[in-house]
Amino acid sequence: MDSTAIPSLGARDYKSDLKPVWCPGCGHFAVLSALTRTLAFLALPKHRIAVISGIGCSSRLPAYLDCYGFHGLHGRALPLATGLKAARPDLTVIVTGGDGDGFSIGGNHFLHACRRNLDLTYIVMDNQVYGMTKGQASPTTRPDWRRSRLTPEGTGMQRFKPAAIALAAGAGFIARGFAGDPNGLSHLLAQAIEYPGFAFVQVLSPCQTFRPESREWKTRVHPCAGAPARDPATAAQLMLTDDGMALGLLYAQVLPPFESQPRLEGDDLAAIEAEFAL
Amino acid sequence: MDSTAIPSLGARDYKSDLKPVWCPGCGHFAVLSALTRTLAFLALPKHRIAVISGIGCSSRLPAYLDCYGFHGLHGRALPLATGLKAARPDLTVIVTGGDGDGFSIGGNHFLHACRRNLDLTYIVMDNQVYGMTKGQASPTTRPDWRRSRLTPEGTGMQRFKPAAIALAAGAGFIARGFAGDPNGLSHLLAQAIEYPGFAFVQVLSPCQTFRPESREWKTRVHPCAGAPARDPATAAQLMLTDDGMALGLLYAQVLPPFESQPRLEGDDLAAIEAEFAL
Amino acid sequence: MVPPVVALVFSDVAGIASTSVGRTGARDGIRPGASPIPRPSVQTNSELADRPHTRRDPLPIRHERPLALAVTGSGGNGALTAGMILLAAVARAGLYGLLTRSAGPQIRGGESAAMLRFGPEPLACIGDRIDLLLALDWANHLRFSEELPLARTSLVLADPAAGTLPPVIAASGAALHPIALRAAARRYCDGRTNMVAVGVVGAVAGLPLAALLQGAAESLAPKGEAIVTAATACIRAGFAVVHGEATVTAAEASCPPAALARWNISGNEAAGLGALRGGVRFVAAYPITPASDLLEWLAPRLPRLGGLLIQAEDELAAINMVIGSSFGGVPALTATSGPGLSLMSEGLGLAVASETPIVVANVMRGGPSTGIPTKSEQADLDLALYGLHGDAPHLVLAPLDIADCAFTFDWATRLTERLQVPAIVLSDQALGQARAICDPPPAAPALAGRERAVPGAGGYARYAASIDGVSPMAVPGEPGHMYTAEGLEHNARGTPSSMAADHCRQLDKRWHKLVAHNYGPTWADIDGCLDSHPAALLTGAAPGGLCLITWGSSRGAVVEAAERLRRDGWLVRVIALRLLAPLQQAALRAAIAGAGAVLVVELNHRGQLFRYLHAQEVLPTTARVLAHPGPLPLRPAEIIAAVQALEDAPVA
Amino acid sequence: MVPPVVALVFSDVAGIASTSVGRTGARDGIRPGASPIPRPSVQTNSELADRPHTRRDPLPIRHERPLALAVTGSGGNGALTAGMILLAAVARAGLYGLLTRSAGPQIRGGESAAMLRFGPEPLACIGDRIDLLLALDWANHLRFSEELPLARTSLVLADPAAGTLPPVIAASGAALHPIALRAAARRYCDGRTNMVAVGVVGAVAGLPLAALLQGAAESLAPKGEAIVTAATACIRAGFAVVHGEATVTAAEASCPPAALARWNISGNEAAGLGALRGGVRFVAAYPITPASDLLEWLAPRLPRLGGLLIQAEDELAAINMVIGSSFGGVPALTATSGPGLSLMSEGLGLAVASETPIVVANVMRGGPSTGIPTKSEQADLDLALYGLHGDAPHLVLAPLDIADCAFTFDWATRLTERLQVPAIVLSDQALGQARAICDPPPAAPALAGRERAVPGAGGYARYAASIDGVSPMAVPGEPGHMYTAEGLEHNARGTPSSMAADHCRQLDKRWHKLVAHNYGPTWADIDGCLDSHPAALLTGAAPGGLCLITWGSSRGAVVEAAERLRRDGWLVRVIALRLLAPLQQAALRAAIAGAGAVLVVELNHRGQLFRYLHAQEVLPTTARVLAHPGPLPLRPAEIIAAVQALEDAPVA
Ligand SMILES: Cc1ncc(C[n+]2csc(CCOP(=O)(O)OP(=O)(O)O)c2C)c(N)n1
Ligand SMILES: Cc1ncc(C[n+]2csc(CCOP(=O)(O)OP(=O)(O)O)c2C)c(N)n1
Ligand code: SF4
Ligand code: SF4
Ligand SMILES: [Mg+2]
Ligand SMILES: [Mg+2]
Repeated sequence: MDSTAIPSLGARDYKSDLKPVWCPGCGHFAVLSALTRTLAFLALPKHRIAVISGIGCSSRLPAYLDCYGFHGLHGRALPLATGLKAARPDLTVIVTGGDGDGFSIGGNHFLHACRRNLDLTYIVMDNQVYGMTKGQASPTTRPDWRRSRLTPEGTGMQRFKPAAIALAAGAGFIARGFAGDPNGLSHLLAQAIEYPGFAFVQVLSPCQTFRPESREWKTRVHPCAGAPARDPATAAQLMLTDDGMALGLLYAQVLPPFESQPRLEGDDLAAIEAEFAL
Repeated sequence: MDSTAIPSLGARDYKSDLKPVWCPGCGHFAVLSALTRTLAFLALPKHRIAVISGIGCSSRLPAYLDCYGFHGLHGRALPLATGLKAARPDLTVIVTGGDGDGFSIGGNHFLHACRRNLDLTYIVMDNQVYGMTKGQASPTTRPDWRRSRLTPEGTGMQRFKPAAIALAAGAGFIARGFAGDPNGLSHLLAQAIEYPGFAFVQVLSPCQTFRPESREWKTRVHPCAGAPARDPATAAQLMLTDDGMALGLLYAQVLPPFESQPRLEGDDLAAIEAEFAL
Repeated sequence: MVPPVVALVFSDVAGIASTSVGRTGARDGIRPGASPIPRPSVQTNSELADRPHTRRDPLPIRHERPLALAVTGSGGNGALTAGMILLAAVARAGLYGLLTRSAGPQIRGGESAAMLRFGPEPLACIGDRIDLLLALDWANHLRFSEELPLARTSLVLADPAAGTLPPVIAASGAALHPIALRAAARRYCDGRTNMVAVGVVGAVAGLPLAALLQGAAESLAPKGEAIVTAATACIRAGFAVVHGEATVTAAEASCPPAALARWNISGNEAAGLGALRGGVRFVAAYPITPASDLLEWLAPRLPRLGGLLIQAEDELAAINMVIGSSFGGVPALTATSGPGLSLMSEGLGLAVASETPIVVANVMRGGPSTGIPTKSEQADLDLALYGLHGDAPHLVLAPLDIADCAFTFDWATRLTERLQVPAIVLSDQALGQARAICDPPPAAPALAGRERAVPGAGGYARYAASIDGVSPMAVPGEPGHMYTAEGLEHNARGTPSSMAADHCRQLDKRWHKLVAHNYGPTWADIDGCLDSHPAALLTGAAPGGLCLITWGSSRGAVVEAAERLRRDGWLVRVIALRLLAPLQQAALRAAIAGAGAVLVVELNHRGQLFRYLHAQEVLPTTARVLAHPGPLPLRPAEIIAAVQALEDAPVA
Repeated sequence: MVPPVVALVFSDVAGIASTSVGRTGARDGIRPGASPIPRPSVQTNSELADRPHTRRDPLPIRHERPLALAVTGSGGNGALTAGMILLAAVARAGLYGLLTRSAGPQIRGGESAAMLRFGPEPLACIGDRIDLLLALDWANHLRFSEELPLARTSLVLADPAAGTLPPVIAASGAALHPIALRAAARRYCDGRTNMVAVGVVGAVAGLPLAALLQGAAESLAPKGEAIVTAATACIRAGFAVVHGEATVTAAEASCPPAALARWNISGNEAAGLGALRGGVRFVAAYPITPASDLLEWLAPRLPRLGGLLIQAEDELAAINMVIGSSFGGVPALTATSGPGLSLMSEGLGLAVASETPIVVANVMRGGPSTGIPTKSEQADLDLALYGLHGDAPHLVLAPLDIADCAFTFDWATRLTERLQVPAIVLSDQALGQARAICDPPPAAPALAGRERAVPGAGGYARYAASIDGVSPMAVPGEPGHMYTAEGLEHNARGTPSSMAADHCRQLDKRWHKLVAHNYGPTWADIDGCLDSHPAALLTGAAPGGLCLITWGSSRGAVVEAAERLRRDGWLVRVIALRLLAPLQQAALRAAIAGAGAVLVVELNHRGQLFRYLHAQEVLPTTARVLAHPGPLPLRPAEIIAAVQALEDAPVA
C-alpha cells in the first residue's frame, strides 16, 4: 500500500483550517479535539478515514477534520456510511451526529445499523436538545423540560435510552463518554474505532446556548461500575436502571461482522450475458 | 352518548363482507378472527373503533372488519394512528401490520410510539417474511435464511427482537401471541385493548406460501414462564435470552399516558388576534 | 436645537435628475399620507468617503418616505432587538413598516442585520437600497453586505471604536458619519450599545422620541422593568447625540396617537393565525428552519382553542399524523421547509388517494438539498406542483405578503376541507421571518365546510362519484357508515381494485373536484386592470401595455416596480398568483389578454413559474422571465431594468 | 392426420376486407421472414357463439403472424408457466416473441394470464387483440377480461369442465371451440392441465412440436427431470388433440435450428444487465413490486463481479447507501417503484448538491399512492422531472422496449458517472415484467468515466468551476485531496456558504454540466426521418406529415400504429424520447419541424409528457395529446383512431 509509511502526525494535523460555527463553550469542541487526538494516537492515515454526518451543530464536525468527509442529510448519516463501508471495506469509517439526528429522525437507521454490525464507529454528541434549530426537545430530553417553545408543557414522552436501544438492537460495543472528560473520551473512541464491528459511543456534550443547565453535568457524571458487561441480560439490567450518567465502556461483545455475500470477483459479464442467449 | 346502548354483537358482526386476499392457510386469518372475537367480547361499538394499517398482506386486515379503518402507507400506520388518537381520544384505535411494515420501514415510528405511550393497541403479525412482495427477509428473519432471492446468502443481520426493542423504547405492555392459539391470542388482545397506554402484541402468524417451514411453529411455541415481569430489568433479561417463542403477557407496567398539552378550550380566536393589535 | 443639514440633494429613484434644496427641519418629517416625498440625501463625493470616521458635521435628519434603514452587528450584540424596537416605534409614529433580518449559520456570535423600511403607506417590499445604515461593529459585515445595497445617497453611521471600515462601504460612495456609540453607552447607561443605536437611528430617521420609547417599552416588556428602564436611558442618550439634550424633553410629547387598527405581525405568525381561522386544531411537525417559528407560535395557542400540537419524530410521521387527525374529523396542518416537503411526498400522495384534507405549509429556504437554511428562495414550486408519484392533483397556494399569510392559510384550510384534498402552501423565509406593521388581514371567503356523510339507504360509498366530485365523508364515531380509507386504487366503496374502469373513474373524480370548484376572484391579486374579477377581465379591460406575472413573496417588489413604471408613463398590470394549482387557466388567459409584453418574475434559478405557465399554455411565446435565485431578494430596480430591456414593451 | 380447417377467412388488420380461401396445412405455417402473412381466421357468427361448448369441428390452425395468444387461469394453475414455455418454443421456432402477464392482488390463487405475441419480426407491442385464447378456468376471468380484447376473428378454447362461460366471451363474437383439457391431462399424464394446454395452444398456433418440447425442457430444467418428462407427455397429448396422434412423431423432426444470436430476456433482467454493463457494482434497495425482480436478478450476480447488494431497512436508507458507495468510488444503483421514489426525493437532492453520481431505477406501477402495484402506468414522469426541492437539475431517462432496458440503463450509468449527477430511469411494469425474444441489445456509447482528481499544486477544490461544469472528484483512500462532500450550499472548496455569489456559481455549474454535455443521437429513437441525427434533422428531412411523440414503454404501440398508418399512405415520423431531462430542445424542435400535425402519446391521466414539452416550448400550439391512464396498455388501433380524429392531420 502506498500509505503505510506515513510520518507520525499530531492531533492538530487532523484538523482542517475551518473555524467551527459552534457557540463558545459548546461541548462539541471537546469531542472534535478528542477525536483528532484519537486519530493521531491510532496513527491512522488521514486519507483512509471518512467521517460521515447528518445535519445539526454536531453534524458539522467532518468539515473541521482534514480527512474525507460527507455532510449528508438530517438523520441519514448511518445509511450513507453503510454504503460507503460496504463498498469500501478498506476505509476507516466514522459517523458523527447529534441526538436529534441519530435518535429522532434517524432512529430507524440506528436500529438497523446495530443489527447489521458493519465495522463502523458511531459517535452521537448528545446534548438533549436540537441545537441547530434553536432549542427544541430531542428524544433524550426529559419529558417535563418546558424551555422549548415548541413543547411549552414538555414533550410528555419518556426519554430515549440510547444504550438500551443499541443493546436491544444487537450492537456489540456500547460506551458513554463526556465532553468534559476528554481523556476518557479519547480512550473510548480509540477502543470504538478498533472494535471490529458496529461501535456506538454516546457522548454527553452540553449545549451552552439552549441547555445552560447542563453545565452541571460535570458534577453528575460518574464512572460505570465494574468491567463492561459481556452478556446482554446483565447489560440490559444496567442500562435500563442507570441514571444515564455512567461513563465508560458499558458493553462489549464480539459478534460476527456483516458480510452480505461472498464476493467472488473474477467472473465476467460475458458469462452473465450468456444466460440470455437461446 | 348516542351509542352506549348497542345490542350485543357477535364476532361475525365485526367482519365486513370482503373476502380476504390471503392465501389459504395464512396465519392472518386466525388473527382476524381472534380480533373480531375480542371486539365482540369487549362489546365495543363498531363505529367507535378505528383500525389503522400500513401495507402488506397483514395490513389488509382493516377492510375485513366492519368498523372504521385506514389502509395507509407502508410503515406509517403508527403515526397515522397517533394523529387520530391524539385528535380523537374518544375512539378505540387499533393498529395492525406486519413485521416488515412495523420493524423495517416503520422501525422509527415503533420506537417513538413506545416512548409516546398514547393509548393505542399495536398488533404485529410476524411471519418473519415479506409476504406481499413475495418472500424477502424481514428484520425478524434468521440471518442465515437463504430462500429469499434478494438475499440468497442470507441477510447476515441479527434478528430484530420486537419485545426487547419495545421494552427499551419504553412500552408498558408487551405480549406475544400465536395465530395457532386463537383463544390465548383473543385473551391477550382483550388485555391490550383495555390497557390504558401503548400496548404491543407480537403475533406469530405463519406465512404458508413463503415460509412453509413455519408450520412447525406450533410445536415450538410455549407459554412464557411465570407472571409477566413488572420491572424492566427482569423483563429485559427474559426478552434478550428467550427463544422468541414464549407466548403470553411478557411485561406490563402502568405508565403515565401521553398528554402533550392541557386542552383549555373555551378561549377564542379574538383573544389570540388581540396579541397583534398595536 | 435642530441641527442644520448641509447640501441636500434631491434625486429621483433612478438617481439621474437632481436638484439642490435648502434645509429641512427634523419636526416636519413625519407626514403620513403625504407621498411621494422627495428624497433628500447628503451630498457625497469620494473625498468624503476617503475620510471615514473623521467628519464632524452635524447628523442630517432623513425625511424621505419610505425610508430604509439597517442596524447591523454580530450575533448577540442586539441588532435584531434594535430592529424590533424600531418597528414598534414606527407603528407608534402612525406609519407602516416592514422589518426583515439576516443571520448567518452560527447559532450565536455570527453576523446579524435588521432591515427596516417604513413610511406612510403599507410597504410592499424592502426596496432597492438602504438609506441609513448603522453598524454596531464590522465583524462579518462582508457576509451580508450584498444584502445591504448602499447608494451614493445613503448615510452610514459607525462608531470609530467598532473597527476598520470594510472597503465595500467606502466603495459604495455613501456618506459616512462617525458616531461615538460605545462612549455614549458607557456614559449614559449600562452599556447597551444597541439601545443607544436605537436612539441615534430613530432620531436620524426622523422618528419621534416618544414613539421610540414606547416601542422599546412594548418590545422589552417581557424582559422586565429594569431592562426597560435601562433601555429608556440609552435611547434618550442616543437621541440626544443627534438632536442635542435640549430637544429631548420637547420631543417626547410629539408622538401622534397610534393607528390602533393596525397590526404588528410576522409572516409565520400570520400563517399560524390563518390556519386557526380556517379551523386547524391539530398540528404535527418536526422542527426545521425557517418553519419552526410558525410551529412555536401555534404550540401554546392551539390548546387555548381545544387543539394540540405534537412534535413528531420526523416529517414522515408528521404528515401521517395530520392525515390521521383529519381522518378523525379534526382539521390539521403540518409545517416544514424544502427537505421536509421532500420527505412528505409519499404522505401527500396518500392524502390525495384517500381524499383526506390536510394543509402542508412549506416555508421555503434556499435549495437544493440542505441548501441555505436561513435564507429565502422560491425554488420549491416544482416540487409542490409535481412532486407526487402517479396522477395526483392537489392544491398549491402561495401567500403574497405578510398579512396575506393569514388570508391564504385561512383560505387553504377552507379549500382543503371543502375539496378533501391536500393543500401545499408556499410561504418563504422572506415572508415568514419578516414582520410588518400592516392593516389587519381580511378573513378568507366563507366556504361550505367538509361535506359529511348522512345516514342513507344503501351501504355507504365513501368514494362515490358526485356532480362536483366531492363525496360526503364519514368520521369515526358516527354509526351507520363505517368504511376503510384507502391508498390503493379502489372502487366507490373503497374496496381495492385494479380494474381500469375503477381507476379511470377515481382519477377523473379526483381531478374533477379540483377543476370544477369555483375559486372566486382571490385566485390572484390583479392590479392595473379595471377589476380583478375574471368576468371583468374577460371583457377586455386595460388592453395593451405590460403584464407582470409573479407569485408569492416576489409580489411586493413587482408591485413597487409597477408603480414606478406607471409614474414613468407605462401602462402596467400585475398578476400575482395566489392559487397556483389548479391554475385558473381561463381567468389567467383573460387577465393576460391584450398585453403588449409579458414578463414573469420570480426568485429561483431557471424560472419555475414561467415553465409551469408554459406547460399550462397560458403564456404567449413572446413572454419573458426574470428569474434569479436567492438569497438576495428581487428588487424593484432590477425589475424595471428587465422591463426596459424587453424589446417590444410598449409605452403607453 | 392433418385436420381440415373449415371456412377460413382472410381479413386485414382493421378487419374490413375479407376473402375466403381453402385449407392450410399445419406444416406450412412457420415461415420465418415471410411477412406479412395473410391472417386466416375462423368464420364466426352469433349463431356459433350462442352454442358454446357444443361445437365439435376440428381445431383450425392459426397461421397469421404476428399472432397473439393468451393462456388464462387462476393463480397456481400454471398459466404463467405455460406462457414461459410457449415463449421459449417461439424462440426455438426461429421467431420473435413478446410475453406479458397479468396478475391480481392475491399472492396465491388469484387470477393470472399470460399473453404472448409472436412472429417473424421483432414485436414492438402486444397489439390490439388476442387472436387465440385458452382458458384453464373462468374463475376471476372478469378481473382481467378488459386486458384480453377479443375480436370476431378470435378463437377461444375452453374446457367445458372449466365452468360457465363468462358472458363477456360470448359478447365478443369470437369463435368458440371446446377442448377437453382435463380429460386429456388425466388420460395422458399426471394431470398438469396447463402442460396439455401448451400442446393444444402450440399446435393451434402453428408451432412445431419439437419447438414446444424444447421450450418446455429449457424452461422446466431447474425443476428437475421428472417434471420435464411429465410435461413432455402432456404437451404431446395436447398436440395430438389438435393434430391427431399420427402426426406427432413426424412433427418432432421439424424444428428449425434456433436463431442462436437472439436473447430471451425480461425488461427487469435487461435493466440489471445494463447497469452491470455500465459499471454498477453496488446496489442497495428495499423490495417493492414491480422492481423486486430487477433486484433479485442482480443479487446473486453482483458478487460474481466483485460487487454486492444490500437489502436496506427502507428507501431512505437505500438511496443514502448508494450515495455512500458512489462517494467511495463504486458506481451504485437503487431500484424502486413510485412510493419508493417519493421517499427518495430528499436523497436525490443530496446527490445533486453533493454532485454524487447514482442511478435510481423506477419501475413504474399505477398511482397515485399505493395505487395499483401489479399494473403498469407512465404517471411518475412529473415526479421524476420535478420532484426535488430547490433548483436541482438531474438526468431522467426511459427505456423504449425490453431490450432497450439494457441500453438505457447502461447509458444512464455512464452518464451519471461522467456528469456526477443522479439519473432517474423510468422503466415500468409493462417492460420490467414482460419477456421478449429479441436481438441482443447493443452496448451504450462509450463515455469517459468519472473524472478523478489528480494531485495538484494548491488545495483541492472539489466543486471548482470548469469549462464543462464537471469537477474532478477525489475518492477516499487517495492522499492529497481530502474534502468533505456537502449538501449545504458551498463554495468551490466545499465550505458551506450562504453568499449569493457562491450559490449562483454552484447553481450555474450544476445546470451547465448537464446542458453542455453532448448526448449524441441516442437521446431519442426517431423513425420516419431520413436520419435520426440532429444535424440531418436540422436540414429538414421528411417535411410535412404526422409527428407522433412518445416516451418509454409506449413506443411499441406508437411504432406499430405508425407502420400501419404508413401502409395506409400517411407520412408519419415517430419520436420516442429516451433522454427526458435535460430535454434536447434544439434537436427535438428540429425533429418536429415541418410536421403537419403533432400528437403526443402516453399512458397517464393528463398528459405529463405533453405538459412538459409545452413547458420546454418545443410543441406547436396545434399539438394534441392522447393520454389515458393504466392499467390497460395503449393499443395501436386507438392511436390510429386518435390520429384519424386530428382535424388537420395531412395525408401524404
Ligand atoms: C429533513 C430535515 N428535517 C429537519 C431539519 C432541521 N434540522 C436541522 S438540525 C436539526 C436538529 C439537530 O439536532 P441534533 O442532531 O441533536 O444536533 P445538535 O444541533 O443538537 O448538535 C433539525 C431538526 C433538516 N435539516 N432536515
Ligand atoms: C414505500 C414502500 N416501499 C415498499 C413497498 C412494498 N411493500 C409492500 S408490502 C411490503 C412488505 C410487507 O411485509 P410485512 O409487513 O411483513 O407483511 P406481510 O405481507 O408479511 O404480512 C413491501 C416491502 C411499499 N408498498 N411501499
Ligand atoms: S447551539 Fe448548542 S449545540 Fe449548537 S453550537 Fe451552540 S452550544 Fe453547541
Ligand atoms: S403470502 Fe404469506 S402472508 Fe401473504 S397471504 Fe399468503 S400466506 Fe399470508
Ligand atoms: Mg442535540
Ligand atoms: Mg411479514
